[in-house]
Amino acid sequence: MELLAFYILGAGAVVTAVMMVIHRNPIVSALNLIFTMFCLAGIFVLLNAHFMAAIQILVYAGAIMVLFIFVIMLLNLRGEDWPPLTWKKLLASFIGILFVGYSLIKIIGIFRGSMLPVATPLPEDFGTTRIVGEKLFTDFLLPFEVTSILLLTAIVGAVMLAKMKIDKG
Amino acid sequence: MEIIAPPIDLTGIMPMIIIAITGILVLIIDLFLKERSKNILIFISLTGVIIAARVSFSQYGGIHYSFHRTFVMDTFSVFFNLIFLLGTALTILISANYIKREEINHGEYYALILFATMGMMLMAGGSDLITIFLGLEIMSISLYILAGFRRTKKESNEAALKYFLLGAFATGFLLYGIAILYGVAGSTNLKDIAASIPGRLFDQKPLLLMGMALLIIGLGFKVASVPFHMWTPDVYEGAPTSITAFMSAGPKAAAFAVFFRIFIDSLGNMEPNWNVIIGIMAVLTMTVGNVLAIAQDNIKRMLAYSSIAHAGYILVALVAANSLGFTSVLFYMLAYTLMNMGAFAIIIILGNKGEEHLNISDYAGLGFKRPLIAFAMSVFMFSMAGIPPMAGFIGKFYIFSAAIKAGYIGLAIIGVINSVISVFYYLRITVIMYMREPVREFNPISLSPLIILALIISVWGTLHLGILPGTIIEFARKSTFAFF
Amino acid sequence: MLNYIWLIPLFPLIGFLINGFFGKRISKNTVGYIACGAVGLSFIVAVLSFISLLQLTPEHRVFEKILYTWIDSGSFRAEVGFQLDPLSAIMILVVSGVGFVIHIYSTGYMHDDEGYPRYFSYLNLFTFSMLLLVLANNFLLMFIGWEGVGLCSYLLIGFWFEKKSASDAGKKAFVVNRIGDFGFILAIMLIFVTFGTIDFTEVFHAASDKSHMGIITTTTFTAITLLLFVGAVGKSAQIPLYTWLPDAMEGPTPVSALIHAATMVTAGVYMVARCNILYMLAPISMTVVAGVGAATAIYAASIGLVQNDIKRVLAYSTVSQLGYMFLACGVGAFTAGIFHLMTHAFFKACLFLGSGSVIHAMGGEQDMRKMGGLRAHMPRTYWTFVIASLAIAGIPPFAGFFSKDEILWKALTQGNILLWGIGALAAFMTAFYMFRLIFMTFWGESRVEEEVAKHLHESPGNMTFPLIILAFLSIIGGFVGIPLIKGWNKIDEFLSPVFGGHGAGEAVHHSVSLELGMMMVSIVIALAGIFLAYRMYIIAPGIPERLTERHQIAYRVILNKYYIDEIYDALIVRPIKNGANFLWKGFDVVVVDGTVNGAAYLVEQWSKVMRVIQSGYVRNYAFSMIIGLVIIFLFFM
Amino acid sequence: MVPLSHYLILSAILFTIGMMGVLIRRNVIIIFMSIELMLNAVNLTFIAFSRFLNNLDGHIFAFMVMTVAAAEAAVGLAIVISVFRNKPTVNVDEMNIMKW
Repeated sequence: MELLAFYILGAGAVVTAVMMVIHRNPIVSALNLIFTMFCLAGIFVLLNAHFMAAIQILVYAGAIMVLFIFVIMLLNLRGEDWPPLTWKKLLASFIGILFVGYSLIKIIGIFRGSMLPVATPLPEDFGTTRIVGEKLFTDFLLPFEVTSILLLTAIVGAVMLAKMKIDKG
Repeated sequence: MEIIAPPIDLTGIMPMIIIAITGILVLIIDLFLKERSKNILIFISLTGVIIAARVSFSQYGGIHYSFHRTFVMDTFSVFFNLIFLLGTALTILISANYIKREEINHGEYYALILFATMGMMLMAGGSDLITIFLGLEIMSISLYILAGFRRTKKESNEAALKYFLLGAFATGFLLYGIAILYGVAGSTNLKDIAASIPGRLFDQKPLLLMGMALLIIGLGFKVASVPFHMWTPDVYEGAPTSITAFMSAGPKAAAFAVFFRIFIDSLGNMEPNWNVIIGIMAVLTMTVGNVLAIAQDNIKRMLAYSSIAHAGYILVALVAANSLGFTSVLFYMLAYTLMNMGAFAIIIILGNKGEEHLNISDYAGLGFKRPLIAFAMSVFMFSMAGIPPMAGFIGKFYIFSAAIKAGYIGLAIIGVINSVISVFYYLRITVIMYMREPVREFNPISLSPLIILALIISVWGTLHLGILPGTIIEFARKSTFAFF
Repeated sequence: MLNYIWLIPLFPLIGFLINGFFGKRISKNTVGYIACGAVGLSFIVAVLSFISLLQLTPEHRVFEKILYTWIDSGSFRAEVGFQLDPLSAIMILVVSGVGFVIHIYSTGYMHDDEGYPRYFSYLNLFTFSMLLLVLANNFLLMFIGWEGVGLCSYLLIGFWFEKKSASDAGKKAFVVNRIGDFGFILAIMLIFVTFGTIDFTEVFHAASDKSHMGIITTTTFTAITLLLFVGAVGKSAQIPLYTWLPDAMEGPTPVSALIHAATMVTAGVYMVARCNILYMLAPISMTVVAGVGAATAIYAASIGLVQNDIKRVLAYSTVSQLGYMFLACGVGAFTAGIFHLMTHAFFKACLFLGSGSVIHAMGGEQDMRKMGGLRAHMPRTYWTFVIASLAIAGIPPFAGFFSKDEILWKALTQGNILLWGIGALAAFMTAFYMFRLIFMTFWGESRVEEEVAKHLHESPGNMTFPLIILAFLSIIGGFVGIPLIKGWNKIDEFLSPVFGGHGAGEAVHHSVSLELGMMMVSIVIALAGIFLAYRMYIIAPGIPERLTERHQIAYRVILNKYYIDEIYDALIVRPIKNGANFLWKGFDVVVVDGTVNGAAYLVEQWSKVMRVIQSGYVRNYAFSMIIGLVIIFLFFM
Repeated sequence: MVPLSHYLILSAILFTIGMMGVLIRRNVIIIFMSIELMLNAVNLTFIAFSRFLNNLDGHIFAFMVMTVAAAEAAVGLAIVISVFRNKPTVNVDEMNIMKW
């Protein structure tokens, strides 16, 4: 049952990811990416990461991707045409795929070949908001607080770069 | 179940807090300031930096973990903090006039520099991959923005975009590496990782190697080592000159601090596995940097390649992985900050509004028209070329000695050959300054008391570190006690 | 007085600072006074220190003045300080003395030059660096002086940078020197790592100590000394890094005299002599030093035979004489090498200054074919020039005779017959080209262009006075090292604490008569060289031309008369000339120059090709990162 | 029960797809989305390891990665807009003033 869910969600994630990469229309790509994220959120649930699954949908799919779509709309982007295929490009991509594919197979081999930990029974509250929150405010207090500066930086910077009028004062 | 708040110990992160508060203060005060009174911000920022440096300096000595071992204040991180703060102070000094001239005089400029500095301090003091990662991101995000700060210039836009895309790309690899390392070690704490590695060498070694490879890419990008260096020339060229100066000093040092801390502290057991690959990278980085610098006509671009080459020298010290090597790196980063900042200060001084005069031929005859500036520039160029009695020479001498001591004589020889090659292009600037007729008037130039101060500090530092390096070398050596 | 040896380099430094920063605002005379005064004061202090040193007993004649602790970190400790021992005492006397004389000369020679203050500030900086080099008590400080003299040499060669050839020559000198420095710095690092110190005294002490226990292998010593020698080869213009020296003649002539004849180029010899303890532990290196020295001596001398530029003859001669010094060091006769260094400084400086005087009079003309008969116009220059030439040719009792003979003798007794033969042949050539120079310049018919001839004049007093001093030194300089008579070889005695037993000449097992005989042989060789030059350039100038010209008129008479000359021509002159021309044009220009320039060109071209990879496309950049990743993966897996 | 290697392999595949996206696309926004996909793949690795190690650090890390991704998205899109203002294009191949 769990395995089936994993395969369905995993296949969904991979297919939509591929669609995202190859689709010529940015909006469609963005929607595909959102779908990938939904699938991943489902997989998170399989991994007992309930809090993370929620955040994934709220922050990633909900906030970040909306921002993407907003910018795409703002810039009024159309789909691009794929450049015409030439032999050179075909050869290059063939070699590239060969390389990357080889590496990927290697990596998969490593994952399969390594003695990875097997699932152990988890405490009941593993991955719940409460326990993650507790961890955040105790062991990882410094990183958590520091993110405030990170976000402040990002806000200041984004406003700075994107604001319309370049005022001189 | 009640959550018990852990005791909070702020001493370790005090300098960071000071810098962050200064940054926020700058942002707030900026709102109430008129254009002409923006100089106040310079003094606020400088005060903050100086206080932070003072506090940091007073903390020197010993090892102090805080925040559940996510942050450490040891001699190593304090030394790096001082380097960052020096770089930041010099950047602020050389920026004042420049950002007015280029009409980007916004308070955010200083705030972002300060936040980036905080990020670097977090990187140098992080003893958990999570803090290191967050520090890295604070720094990088600030730099992405600062690189694109001249919004009306296409070069600046392009620099920001290239830097951002490639930087985020590299972050992806870095994170993947961290994730795998976490999976192998079961923790993101550097010491825990170090402790767990010997036990994993049998069953999970390939996984460990894979994580390490990904880390090398992510960090190699930040320190601009070949083949992950390609963003450097473009970004250095396009970014505002003061920011280029900033990027070449502090952030580079911070990336090296992380590189060293992770690879010695956590992955020290894996040294036989990584030293060859880092050694090859060091050779490539030195050679590509120096060779490509020769063909450059734009001085910022030339300095970008030169900074790549310098990264190569420092990687040699990482491969050496001994106390001498670490001493040399600390010393070298300090020297490099001083000489590089000085060189960029001169680039800024010689530019005019709208015309930056970045071509090397624009320096013709500077020796006759402005002998003191030309003298300062020669000091920096000689120092970078490693000619005694400048700081750069002592630094190189120590680095290559460390390599010889560790038995990497080939690396040392390649390094010295490279510094011979580098003389070609550093000397070219001097030759042009002293042995060509001037092609332009060096009047007006953007001299201001602040930038002169920066120049004096850099020249003095470059000469002082070369002629009287004793105290600093001893200071640097003591700072490596955190590791050895 | 010894406590004040730090004053010796300080005065020129002050002179440099004053002239460098205020030179343009003060009058020319003041600039000249400051510059000469600074070096003069150094010389006075040097003499006083020398006297104080003499008052000590020989075994205590090492004085170290520590200025401050440079680096004190962990096991590594280096102190900046000056070291005065017999070796450095001789060097500071030569540097400050000859330097002082040349400074005075320069006030006359450079009088009308626009860059007068710049010139003197460079010259003072040079003197400072050179004194630093010879007084240093450790390798790093020595290296600083080493680089300093290189920098000044570069600045002064390219002094007239408006001339492209001058600035090119400067650049070449700098680059070639950097190649040499590459070896030197590696050697210092190796010393640092091996001994944990860079202090001369400690390193030499440890070396002679540890080698007995076998902790440091001969291989290490060989590596260190060979690397040091690479540095010496670059600075002292030996094969294959000598090409910059002839080009360096683009600089003002007093500079050639001071830097490229008397002092800087001898720094390599000084360094090898200074490290004599290390060299003695590395027999292979000694052989290399001797071999390179001998090869350079003969090679450069043969090129000197066919040069027509008066300064280039002297330049090749300098290279050749430096070869002699290395030959001496290589066979273990360090004293002889230093002795020759000293006498060479006197007579070669005199020769260069004399040629400068000639060039000055000729309005900048350097081609000897356009000179001739100058004897009448500039007697003082002529006579001093003759004295110096006799000295370099090795005619007793002039200075060069004693030092050169010492080297040849040591080459024979401590080296082998081959080294001696090469040295003797080079001595023959030396005598020949020096007198060829004299005859072409001062004797014979005047070939001077009319316009120039009108202005021919003896140089002013501040130029001839130094000539006379140096000529005087060229006469008496050799008397400090008279061989054979016990107690008369002062220099040998004086230097023996530095060179231990091995530097001193103990010719006990060689008979006195053999040494006397060899002395006669070298005198004969020198005279033969002079005689050949005399025949070719005075008795029968332009043999080939006259031969054809008077072919029909008095055929038989002339034939008989000139038969001998033809034989000379065919058997001796032609082969030498052709061979030398081949060496010069073929080997020198194509092979050696070509390698140096070719390497630079290659790097530059590579740079131009490589930059194309930096295409500006983000995708390519990302792609290069991926390639890096895949390569690292493949490496790991 | 799904073994850990399955999760890791899925994450590696997603990461590679993201990487290929960066390499083959010319539209800045899509390149950027590909990078987001790479970060997501990393998050999956973190959470999978976290589950199998019975250790919550991975969750925290993934949480931080999301925060960083949000910050990067804001800044990145701002940069895209500021570029677009001077030169109305999102094609990276046209951003090629500086080279060599």
